[in-house]
Amino acid sequence: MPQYQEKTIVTRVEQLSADNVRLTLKAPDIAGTCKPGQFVMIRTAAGKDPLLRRPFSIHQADAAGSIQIYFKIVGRGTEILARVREGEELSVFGPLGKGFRINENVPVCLIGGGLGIAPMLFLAKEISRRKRVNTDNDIIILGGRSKGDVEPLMADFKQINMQTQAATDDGSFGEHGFVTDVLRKVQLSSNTIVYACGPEPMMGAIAAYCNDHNLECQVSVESVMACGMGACLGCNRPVDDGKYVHVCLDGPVFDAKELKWNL
Amino acid sequence: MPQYQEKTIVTRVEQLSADNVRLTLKAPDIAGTCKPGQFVMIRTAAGKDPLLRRPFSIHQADAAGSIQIYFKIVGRGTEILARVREGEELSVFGPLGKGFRINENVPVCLIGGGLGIAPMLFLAKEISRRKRVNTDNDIIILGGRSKGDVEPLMADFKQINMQTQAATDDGSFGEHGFVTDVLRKVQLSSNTIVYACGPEPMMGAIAAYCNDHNLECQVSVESVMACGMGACLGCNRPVDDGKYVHVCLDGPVFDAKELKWNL
Amino acid sequence: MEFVKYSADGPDLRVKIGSLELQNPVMTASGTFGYAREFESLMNLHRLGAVIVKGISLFPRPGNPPPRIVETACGMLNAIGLQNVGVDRFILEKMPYLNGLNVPTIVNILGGSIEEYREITKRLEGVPGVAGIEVNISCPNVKEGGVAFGGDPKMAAAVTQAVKESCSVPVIVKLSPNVTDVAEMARAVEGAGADSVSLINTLIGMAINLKKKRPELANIIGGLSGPAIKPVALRMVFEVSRAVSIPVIGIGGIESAEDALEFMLAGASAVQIGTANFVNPAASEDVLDGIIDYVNEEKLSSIRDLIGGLKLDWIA
Amino acid sequence: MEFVKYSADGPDLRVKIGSLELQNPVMTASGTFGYAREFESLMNLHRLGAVIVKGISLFPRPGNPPPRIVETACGMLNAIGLQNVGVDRFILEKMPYLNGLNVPTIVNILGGSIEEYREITKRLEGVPGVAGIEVNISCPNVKEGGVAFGGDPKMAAAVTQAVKESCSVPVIVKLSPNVTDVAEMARAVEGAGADSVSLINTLIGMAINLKKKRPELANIIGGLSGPAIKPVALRMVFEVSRAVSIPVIGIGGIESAEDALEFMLAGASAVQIGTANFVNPAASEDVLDGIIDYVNEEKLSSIRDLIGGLKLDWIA
Ligand SMILES: Cc1cc2nc3c(=O)[nH]c(=O)nc-3n(C[C@H](O)[C@H](O)[C@H](O)COP(=O)(O)OP(=O)(O)OC[C@H]3O[C@@H](n4cnc5c(N)ncnc54)[C@H](O)[C@@H]3O)c2cc1C
Ligand SMILES: Cc1cc2nc3c(=O)[nH]c(=O)nc-3n(C[C@H](O)[C@H](O)[C@H](O)COP(=O)(O)OP(=O)(O)OC[C@H]3O[C@@H](n4cnc5c(N)ncnc54)[C@H](O)[C@@H]3O)c2cc1C
Ligand SMILES: Cc1cc2nc3c(=O)[nH]c(=O)nc-3n(C[C@H](O)[C@H](O)[C@H](O)COP(=O)(O)O)c2cc1C
Ligand SMILES: Cc1cc2nc3c(=O)[nH]c(=O)nc-3n(C[C@H](O)[C@H](O)[C@H](O)COP(=O)(O)O)c2cc1C
Ligand code: FES
Ligand code: FES
Repeated sequence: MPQYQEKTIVTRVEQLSADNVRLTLKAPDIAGTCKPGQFVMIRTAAGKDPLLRRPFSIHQADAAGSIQIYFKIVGRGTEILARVREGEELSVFGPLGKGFRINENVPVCLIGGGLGIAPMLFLAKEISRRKRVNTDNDIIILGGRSKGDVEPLMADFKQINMQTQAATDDGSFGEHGFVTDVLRKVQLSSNTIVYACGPEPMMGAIAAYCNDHNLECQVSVESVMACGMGACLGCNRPVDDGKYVHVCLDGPVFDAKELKWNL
Repeated sequence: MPQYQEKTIVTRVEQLSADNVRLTLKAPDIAGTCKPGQFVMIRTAAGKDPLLRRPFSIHQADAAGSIQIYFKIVGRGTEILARVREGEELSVFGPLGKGFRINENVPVCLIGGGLGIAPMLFLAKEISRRKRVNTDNDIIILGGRSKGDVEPLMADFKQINMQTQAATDDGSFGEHGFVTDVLRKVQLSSNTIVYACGPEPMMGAIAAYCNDHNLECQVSVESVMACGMGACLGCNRPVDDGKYVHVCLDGPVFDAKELKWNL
Repeated sequence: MEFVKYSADGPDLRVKIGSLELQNPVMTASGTFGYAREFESLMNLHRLGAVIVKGISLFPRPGNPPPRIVETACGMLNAIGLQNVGVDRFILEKMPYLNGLNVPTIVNILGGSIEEYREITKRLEGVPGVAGIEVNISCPNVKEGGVAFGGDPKMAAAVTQAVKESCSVPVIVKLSPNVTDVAEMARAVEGAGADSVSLINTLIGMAINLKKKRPELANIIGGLSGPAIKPVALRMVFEVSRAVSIPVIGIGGIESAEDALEFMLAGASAVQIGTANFVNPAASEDVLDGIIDYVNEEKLSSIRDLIGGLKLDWIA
Repeated sequence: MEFVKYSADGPDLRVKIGSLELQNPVMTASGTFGYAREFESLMNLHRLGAVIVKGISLFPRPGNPPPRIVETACGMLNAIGLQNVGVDRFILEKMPYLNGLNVPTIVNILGGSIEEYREITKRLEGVPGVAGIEVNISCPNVKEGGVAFGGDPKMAAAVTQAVKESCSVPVIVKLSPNVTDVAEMARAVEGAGADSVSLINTLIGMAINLKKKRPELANIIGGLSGPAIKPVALRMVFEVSRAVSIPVIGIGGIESAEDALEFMLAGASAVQIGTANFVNPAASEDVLDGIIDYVNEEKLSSIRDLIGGLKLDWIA
């Protein structure tokens, strides 16, 4: 698996909502090799504090050598990152981790909640590019607290040849409720693969739903990370048999059945 | 002595040369009370690294509530400070230390070398405002490595009713040589007060010259500082009798004769 | 601890250090707050829980030659060398102002021998405004200074006992982090009568100037303080507060109310703000304001409910 | 130390750790570099002075439950709990790759008893590619682990002796900073036959999540590493290198060539890059490049001329 540490140039900064920012980075090596579900580690500060890099899913990658990340300002690292200016440099390395497994021949259901929407755009584009069969049954469900978490991304998803539904906790956009409420209403054929990324409770609920309905479910999970590439062993997560997997190496995408869910 | 901690707004950023930057800050409390030779402590980083504030001389202060600092990028703190944008906030406290003592009735010679020019503009303006007597004998000598250190400030000094001479180490502006070369050529009457700020060797040489010629000499010196206001005792400097003075409290302006010069 | 029912405005923030009741748990750390007066125009001194002044010795000390301080990653090293005016001039020149604040003054003392500690204490006994004594057995800067006491439980106990015998005010022993077993040190001074322990003093460190091929500090080594040491301080406060039953005072890298509250959760009855005073001269007042907000938001009946309240029933 | 006259391109960076000659003084610290392979596409592994692998125990260890790491001011805490595959699987699964690099592999080992240390060492003896053993007597994470050894000179000496008796490769003893007198520890292991000492391991620390009122780490305490601890590490390297005559390896917060060179000035013959590998996966190579530049610019005939070269004739 090739990995690169690149000095990327920020070519675009988009403030998609009060807290959500999208960056476009010129990162030809990473863009040329990455797969949906993989992530990058980004250095946020010029100084030594905050010290560690921050992990971000690859939101999009194009043939022209750009990648995008889409993130929420939640702490010091993301705050600094949100203040970056076009033309400035960011140190990025990746692509890291195991991405989503794609099967060109079956229907899919992509579910992104909050910032879990980030990897879904790349995944949706890749699936639609590789798809051999009719996509009438393919569906994307996007959720968030309120309009600002979902609406700004709809245009990008609408360009993909799949139906897209939205839900917000406060009802300010799309359906009033959770993505799982939408999921329960749609009809999924038994060979559908469900892909999910979002808050733990959301993924846990989806995992349980898929388990009950015997659907394959791939989830992209988070964890604290120091290195992002298997060196620190800090990103462990318990699996059912009392052992641990490492999110950065064995994931971030897992078969939902492999993991232990604390609900 | 009143002191204030203010959240100042950066109203102007001037890149005067490749490494030299001037900031204008809205700091009404400090502007309203400060005297030439005093300094402020500025927090450079939003995070915890670099941790300590950095001391800067007050370069100018006006009745409208603004102060200016003029600094060189020499390390991490000044690098961060140089990247500040207009409209952003900076935490500043001051005014700190003892400034220059002004005598309205005698001729003056102001010497600024490199960034030592910073406090001289404020001093020159204040002297010319308060001066009761003819200023024909007053002189300002500005020096630096090369043109960029001196030329961008000439316009401001020229507005003051004193003759201004310049010298640069490389001869790219004004006289080719040191400020001390200029000093040796000008004729100073015996009651002249010499004010100097600049690199240690420069101030040491001026102190020696004034000692030989029996001239009063006030110097503004530097030191590492943690607090800038007498709390840490970290900024000590030996004085002749084997004791210490504290630059932030007893200075930064001293009678040159008080100090010990390592030449 | 017994507290008379609280009536004043705002939440009940009182804590006790031995017989000394503080209006709130926020103090200033020795050597980082001068003699308080330096801060009078930059914050409201009257709001402090207590002021702890720069370490005082029997005789005046000039301190170390410069450079005495150097910045490090998220911290600083200092080797002030315990510069101070000596106990007699301190009483004459500094105590009247401190006594005028309506805030307890705790005097930090240091000595080169047990007898010196005893003598300083005696001179402070009965001086108006001296509400407590903090015994520095841990200062790493002066060779003949506290080092030996702070690294050896028996010596630390002996100093504690000497100070206790010589005064009537509460005695706080300030512990050094440069030891293998800080809990053992705490137990030793508790056994010798200490009313409280405060920790941590600075970690011994060093910085080098590569260009000059010389140490950054004239004293070669110095004491590390600031946010960098907070994790070590928190761990030691946690350990010590489970090892002794006297109140523990937390020190080390505290910059915000969150930091202070974490120390209290770990077992501290009060905290001291050190290096943060340099970064933000109103830090101690800001910490206090944040604590007030927290107690209000959490609807605690008193800040004392928080002390040692860390939950250890971890579920992943 | 004797070195054959240097002929290869570039400056002479060779240093000796006991009988082991390294092509340059830059190694990677145990637990921060996996088993090297993780870094193969992010830097040129062949340029390293040595690789020190994650600590290996006699039997596999699952390690601690999450969370295992938390960021702190200019540093991080870890409580990995010494997760590893055990010595047998290590030899089978990891050594072949490491042996294929033309770089010495130093195996970091840990045990719960002297016999365990001895047994691991015996199994490593003779394994192709094992160029040295680093004995972790200082890991603060596992209760039954190294703590007792690292805090007591006699126990540390006993472990050292057991390991020395069981192998022919150089033995480096890795010292804990959580002690009152690190020089005493160094002298003890030198006396027991250690070929070198490396320091520092992590400082024991703690972090608290105020919202959850719980420790940030499932293990409650963890080891502090990164730039925050560099001043403590430099001081200890300085102290130890003046106390022993075996080579000292400097570790702690090294991120740049400047940092590494400072450690060498303080007395280190070589350095290890730890946490910096996480921040910059090519950190060790960048440090090496910076050292090469420095040696060239300063026109040193060899990097060895720098070791212990700190000037102490301070003039203010
Ligand atoms: C593989 C992976 C991919 C990710 N992809 C994305 C992405 O595409 N977009 C995005 O916005 N975020 C993503 N994250 C989460 C992102 O890394 C964190 O939000 C970021 O590290 C926070 O940094 P900070 O310094 O701003 O916050 P900190 O100051 O470190 O923390 C502030 C607060 O944020 C919370 N927080 C910190 N880290 C996480 C985390 N990993 N998950 C949830 N909450 C956290 C903490 O509880 C804390 O209270 C991803 C994480 C992983 C592991
Ligand atoms: C009372 C006072 C007034 C000052 N006024 C001004 C001013 O008006 N304009 C201005 O540009 N500077 C002024 N300085 C110096 C200024 O404070 C330093 O340049 C600044 O602190 C450097 O911060 P840094 O983080 O960029 O550098 P650091 O990263 O801290 O240091 C980088 C390099 O700069 C050098 N350096 C650090 N501090 C000083 C210092 N005090 N003097 C000389 N070199 C230093 C160091 O040797 C180091 O190699 C003043 C200092 C004092 C004490
Ligand atoms: C400049 C300076 C001077 C200090 N002087 C003393 C002192 O005289 N006596 C003492 O007991 N501690 C002294 N200390 C230690 C502090 O009181 C405190 O224990 C330590 O700095 C850790 O807290 P902090 O990280 O909040 O600064 C000093 C610390 C600094 C930074
Ligand atoms: C995540 C992590 C795991 C570590 N594991 C080990 C280990 O297994 N054995 C060991 O001797 N030291 C271990 N260490 C300590 C490092 O080798 C090193 O001594 C310490 O981190 C200080 O160096 P640094 O500040 O450069 O990281 C570990 C450190 C970290 C951060
Ligand atoms: S984040 Fe370091 S091993 Fe996964
Ligand atoms: S800088 Fe702290 S006393 Fe002068």
